[in-house]
Amino acid sequence: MNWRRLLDHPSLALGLAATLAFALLGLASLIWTPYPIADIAISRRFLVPDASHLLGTDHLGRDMLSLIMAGTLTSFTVGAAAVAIGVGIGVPMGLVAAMWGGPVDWVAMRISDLAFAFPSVIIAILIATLIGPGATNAIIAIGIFNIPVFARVARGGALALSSLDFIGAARLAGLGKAAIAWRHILPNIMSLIIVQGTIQLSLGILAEAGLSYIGLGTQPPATSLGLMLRDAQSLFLIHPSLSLLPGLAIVLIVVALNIAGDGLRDALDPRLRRQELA
Amino acid sequence: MLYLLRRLAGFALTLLIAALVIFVLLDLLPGDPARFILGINASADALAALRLQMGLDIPAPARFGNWVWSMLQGDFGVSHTQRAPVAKLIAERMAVTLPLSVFAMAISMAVGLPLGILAARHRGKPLDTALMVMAQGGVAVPNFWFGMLLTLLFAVTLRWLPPGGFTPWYEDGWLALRGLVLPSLALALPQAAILARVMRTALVDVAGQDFIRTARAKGMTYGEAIWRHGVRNALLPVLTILGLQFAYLIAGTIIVENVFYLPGLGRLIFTAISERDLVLVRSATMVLVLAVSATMLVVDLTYALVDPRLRERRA
Amino acid sequence: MTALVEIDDLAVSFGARPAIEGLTLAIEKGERFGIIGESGSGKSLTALAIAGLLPETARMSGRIRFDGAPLPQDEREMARLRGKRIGMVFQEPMTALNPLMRVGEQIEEAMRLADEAAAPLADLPALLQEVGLEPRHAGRYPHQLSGGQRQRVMIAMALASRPELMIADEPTSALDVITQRLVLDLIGEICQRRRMTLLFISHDIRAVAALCERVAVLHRGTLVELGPVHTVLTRPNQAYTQKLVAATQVTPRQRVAAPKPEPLLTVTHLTRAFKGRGLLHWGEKPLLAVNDVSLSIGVGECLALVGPSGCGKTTLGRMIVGLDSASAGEMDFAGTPYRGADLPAARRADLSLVFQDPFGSFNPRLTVAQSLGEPLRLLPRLAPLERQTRLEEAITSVGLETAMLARYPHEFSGGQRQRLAIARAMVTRPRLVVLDEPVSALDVSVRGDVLDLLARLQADHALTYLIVSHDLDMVAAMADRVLVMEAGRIVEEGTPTALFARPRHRLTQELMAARLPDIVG
Amino acid sequence: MRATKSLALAMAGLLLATGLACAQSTEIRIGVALEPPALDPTAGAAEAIDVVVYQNIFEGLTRIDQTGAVQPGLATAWTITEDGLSYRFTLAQGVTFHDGTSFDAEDVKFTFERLLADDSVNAQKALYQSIAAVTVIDPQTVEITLSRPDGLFLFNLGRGDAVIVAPESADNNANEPIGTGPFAFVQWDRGSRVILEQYGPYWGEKPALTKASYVFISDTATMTNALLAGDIDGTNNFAPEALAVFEGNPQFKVLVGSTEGETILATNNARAPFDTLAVRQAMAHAINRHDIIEGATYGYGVPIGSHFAPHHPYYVDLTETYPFDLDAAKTLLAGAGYPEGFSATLKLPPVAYARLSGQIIASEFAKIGVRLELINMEWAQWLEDVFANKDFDLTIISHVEPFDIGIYANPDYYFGYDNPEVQALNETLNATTDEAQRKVLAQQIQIIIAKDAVNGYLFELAQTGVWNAKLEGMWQNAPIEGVVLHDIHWVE
Repeated sequence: MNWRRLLDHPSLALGLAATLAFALLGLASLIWTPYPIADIAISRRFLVPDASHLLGTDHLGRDMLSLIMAGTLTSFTVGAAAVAIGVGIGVPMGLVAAMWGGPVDWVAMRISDLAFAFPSVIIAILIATLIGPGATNAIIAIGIFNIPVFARVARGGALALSSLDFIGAARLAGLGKAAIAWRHILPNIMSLIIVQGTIQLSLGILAEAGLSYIGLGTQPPATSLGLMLRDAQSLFLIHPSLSLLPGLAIVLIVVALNIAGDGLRDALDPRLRRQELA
Repeated sequence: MLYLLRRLAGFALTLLIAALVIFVLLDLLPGDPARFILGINASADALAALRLQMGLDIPAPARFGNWVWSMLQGDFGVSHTQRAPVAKLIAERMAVTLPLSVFAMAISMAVGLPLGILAARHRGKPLDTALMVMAQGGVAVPNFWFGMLLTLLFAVTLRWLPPGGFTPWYEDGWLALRGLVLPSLALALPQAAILARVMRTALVDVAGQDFIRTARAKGMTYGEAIWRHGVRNALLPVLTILGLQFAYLIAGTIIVENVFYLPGLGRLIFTAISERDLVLVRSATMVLVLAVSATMLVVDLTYALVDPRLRERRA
Repeated sequence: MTALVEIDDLAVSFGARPAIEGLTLAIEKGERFGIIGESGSGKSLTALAIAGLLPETARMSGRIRFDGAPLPQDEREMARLRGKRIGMVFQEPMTALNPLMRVGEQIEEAMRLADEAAAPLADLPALLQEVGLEPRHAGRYPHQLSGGQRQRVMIAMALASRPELMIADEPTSALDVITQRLVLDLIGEICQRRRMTLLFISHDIRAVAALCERVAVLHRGTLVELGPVHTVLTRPNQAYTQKLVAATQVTPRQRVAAPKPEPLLTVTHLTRAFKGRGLLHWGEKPLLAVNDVSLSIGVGECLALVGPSGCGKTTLGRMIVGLDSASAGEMDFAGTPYRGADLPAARRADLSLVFQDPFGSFNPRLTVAQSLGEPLRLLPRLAPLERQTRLEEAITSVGLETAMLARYPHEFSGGQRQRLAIARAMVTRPRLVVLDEPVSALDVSVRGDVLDLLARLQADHALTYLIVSHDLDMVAAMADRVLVMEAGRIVEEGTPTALFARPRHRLTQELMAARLPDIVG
Repeated sequence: MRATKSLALAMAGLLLATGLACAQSTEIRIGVALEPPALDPTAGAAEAIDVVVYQNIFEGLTRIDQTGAVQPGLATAWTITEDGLSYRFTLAQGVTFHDGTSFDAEDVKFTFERLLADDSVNAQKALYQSIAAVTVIDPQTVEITLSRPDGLFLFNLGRGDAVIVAPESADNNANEPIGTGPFAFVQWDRGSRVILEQYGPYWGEKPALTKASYVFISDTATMTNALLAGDIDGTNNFAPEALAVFEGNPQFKVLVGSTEGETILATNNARAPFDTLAVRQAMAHAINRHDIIEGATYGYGVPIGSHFAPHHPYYVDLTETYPFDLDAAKTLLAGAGYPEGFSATLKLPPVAYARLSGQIIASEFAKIGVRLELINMEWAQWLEDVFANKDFDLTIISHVEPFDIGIYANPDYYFGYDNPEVQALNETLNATTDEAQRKVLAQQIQIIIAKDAVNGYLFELAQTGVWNAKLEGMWQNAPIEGVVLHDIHWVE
């Protein structure tokens, strides 16, 4: 894949740039925020934006910009970790299912069905009652929901590839199933996985917001965009900006990710590209 | 027929394993349901009495067996905290959750599919771009957030619809229906946006296929060909998404029920968990899992019904 | 005679890439006109331009007139013109039919679309009969019909409106030899009976020669030669046409050494049954792709396996190289007994396979060196330096340069890729090479080169070949011995000359009858 | 936002105008945050049960009025023997249960025998352990003898845990409560609401309302919307953070009153380092009550310096025992051997005041080197971990039982405070019936526990009700859990 080619797609470039901007904003919070987010000062709560607090302060007198930076990081981390779980377990599962077929495939697909049958909120509720609410809980719940998604993508991609002759050629060259999956199938379904990854990342960020909103996600003193929404929702009529800012941040991040995902699909999917030329 | 049997066997197995997972998870729950019911100052003998009453002294495998066996007979046990048959409690909540999911599904289809078709027919034109930008926004707005905005506009400001709550169907069907409008909309928006995108993609895919060219060669315009031959074929991939969406919808109802204080299944589970009502949580979760799995099953079977190729290969 | 279609200075381009340039030609009323060209020549685009079906991304200039009038600009009017006056048949009948609709409905739809002028229409059964289908076929879905039947449905659909012009774009290239001939004959016969103008597009010169009166030769978007079929094909003016025509004549190669009689590979009572897995499939009858086949290949021999698609020849080939395992029976390769996938690794280097599709046989993410080097794993004792030598040797032996080893597959043309595929098959210095349709996916003009290369390699390295193919001419030119296969069984065997001169089995006779006549000057 | 609000008000005015045309309403819809798990107040601790049924469906022998005083209930009069061990109650006449069965002394006997039985699941069984016997004198008279004097006995009889139930219906009270109160249970749409209707044959003075629904809305924003949209007529306890929406809005009235909820930073006195007095004193100095009350209750809490309700006549103001002073706190910590501070966990139950106070306290404590890890918990888990197993360092909780200073005399109580002096004082207090003496004793205990800094004393929870401006008769204070409907009525 030629990177310059990728950037020929303006929407992809825009989506990636915006995603990157938010990711950097979040990462920056690791080393610097305008104010520490644990710094509570009731005396300066509900300040309107000014030079010292660019986005104002919240109900505990914390700096909104700092909170949004840290919250963005949490949202990304939760989404990305959940994608990592989905990819880490789902992709090998899908590859194994496709390569070995038969009963192995059947078992893998039943496991995947099983994971599908538990909506992430239910998993989150179950886990929250077991180990208590928290970001980890959200990661696991969303991650479990991601597993069958990636398993299916990997399995479908692998099945489509396995009828191609270069897989036969590799078998003739004495490569085992695992080696074929690793050397020949994985690199060729990587684009599918990346595209699905951006989609699941944006869904994960939304799901984290939902879980935090019902109190099952991130817990104070840590913060996430969803938690900020939860904290601010009852104040909406009095201090609307406290919920509009994190809400807007979620919408922008998700839109950026989706645009990037769509762009990636267009740029990476050879079938679409061929259609464009033919 | 064989396909149906095989699919049903897989379905039953999935449910059984799901039941086992739920049971194991919930049996490990930290916390004593008896203490929760009786509260802070309960005496030890009162606690022991309640534990006995709740059957917490029977060994776990036997409890699992009893649970599954009685569920098969339609007996879901009695709730510890609510002192009522679980089957009745779940049935009451289903009267809200089921119509809510179905309405949301119907709205999302009624909005999403035509918009997706419209966008695909005007692919690359401003209308397409505008619709897809809207869809991007729709996907990105958290539904609880959207629900709150809807309430502020339609319930608080305009007072067209109730801000939440639910009148039982038997009391006043019209009021019940009105109560479900805003929550269904809140649930449906992101789903409609997703559907519009999926429908558009599927249709654009189909539009590139040879039989659309054949239809045009027969004398149809592009639009006619898309409408008569494209849409039905494009609905096949959409069907899969619809099945998945139901899972998302159910997850969504749990959150949206909170925003609109609807007495749905999600809130039942939610309160039951915080009250450590093992029997209720177990069975209600099982019902949700059943609902999702059954939808998947129905989608699979519909697929076979719609697509003659599958019907044959799998029959 | 007046022209039905007049094309004047047609140019079609995609972005900056021109696909057709300055094309001018006219198709007379009632004539059968052919366009010949290889992939990318613009022949299909020409047809689509006439029907107003060019892809949206294409830009078109120049004029096209149909029956004296310019093509309507309005989409609906153009669609109605297509519906009433033009019938079209496409290459791939499986994808060209709506998979969710019964074929009868699809034909009726074409009738209704042409019915606006209330012209008396042929009813469906009559139409089906005309294309050689039975009334019961109308109730079937496309996947329930064979390839030939589907193409007949397509033809019926094209005829439904009693069009003046029938455009047939590669209507037979997806069909097997026997069906191909039947469909060609059907098209010719119908055009004659209905006095319909035909625009026939094909890469197969002999099909065009058999069917058309006049022909245009297209190459890379420009018209190379135009004239009566007989003149153009027997006395071509242009070098390109000459090359094309020459490529259709496969010259029998010279045998260097007679094959030795001792067998390299013997196959005894080999059977491969396919059945559904799992308990719930136990009642189903297994499908026997290969059914009790016995054969042997001598050292240095070139054995050909021919038969219609689905006869099991490819499955047999895959078992021989160890990609698939037999359900019953056994094979013996140079003293090693095996059933397929259990072929010992040490023996695998002695066997290799050249795949049919040069596009799918290379992993796009690996360099040529990586792909070619992969089979060398079978020779673990090879020193790194030796490996490099082997690669260079292999790539030069197929006529490519060593510098190409660093490139990726997408940088090569189809013919080059097939050479690379052959190089990969040679890199372990095998004794037996199975060639699965080695040239059928290639353009005619490069087929000859690839066959020559195969013949040279066989001579140089004393190779034994098993060719799996449906192409009788190629087989006649290459093989020492031919096996004819049908429904998993070998039905006839002999030298090409003997077999093709006096076919005894019904299938062999049909195959011979389906051969299109050679172009003779 | 201003535009939305004023538009909302305009629309509200419109609706009100149409409402005026109708006859005077006698119905009310009340929003409550928590749905009761069941409706039997004698078989569960949930406050939410009492909110719906107390004094509405069920009545006890005595009742607590809105000042917290004991008033006659089903017992119209009583006499107490000199030794304080025998109570003779005269029962009201013509009382019937909502199922039509009549009420008499046998029901009283049944109620207490059920409460004290071995298999009783009454959450407050311990409060009634002093009962030795319940004797039916005649259908209108019943005598209860105690094994020891109990100064709070009459108050305890007025609690929801001791309401009188009938043997015919007691087993079904969880789902279909049958009592003697002015309102009868009609239906319970679980997850949604409970509907009550005036009970025609009620023996006492008839209430103004004919119908009442309790609508369960747990979410503050949703509650706000429901109030603004007129979907509910009021709520007894609204989250203080959003009160600003209704203050100054003429359509609504905000009632701020007191509760019995002492909110404390409960400290595990049995666990190091909290077993050291200096450490607890240091923490007491590091508590900034002003900020906590502002941040967690938006100024609606009342500061407390000990475990006692400020509106109670026995109250002593001890808030200045350990004034906010970080330097003093650091010095004390250093003296106790923690110059660098220490780390501890703070387990928080799922209530807003606890979660917010926790964040603020963690931020304050960080300044003296005490690093708190916040652990949020669901109620059941909190009850198990903190309350039952005493596995905690610090927690924040509101003790809502009225006059519950006696918990400091129980060394097995979850915060593990074992002081023989307090135990002795409390025993005397329980056995004392003389008001003046009781006051002295109670104040002594207050001072000791404040000085010992047993727990961090934060604030007394306020009750902040929001009601339609045309409603009258609601309780402003909450001396006991319950939304008593009897006096509520609509006015022009």
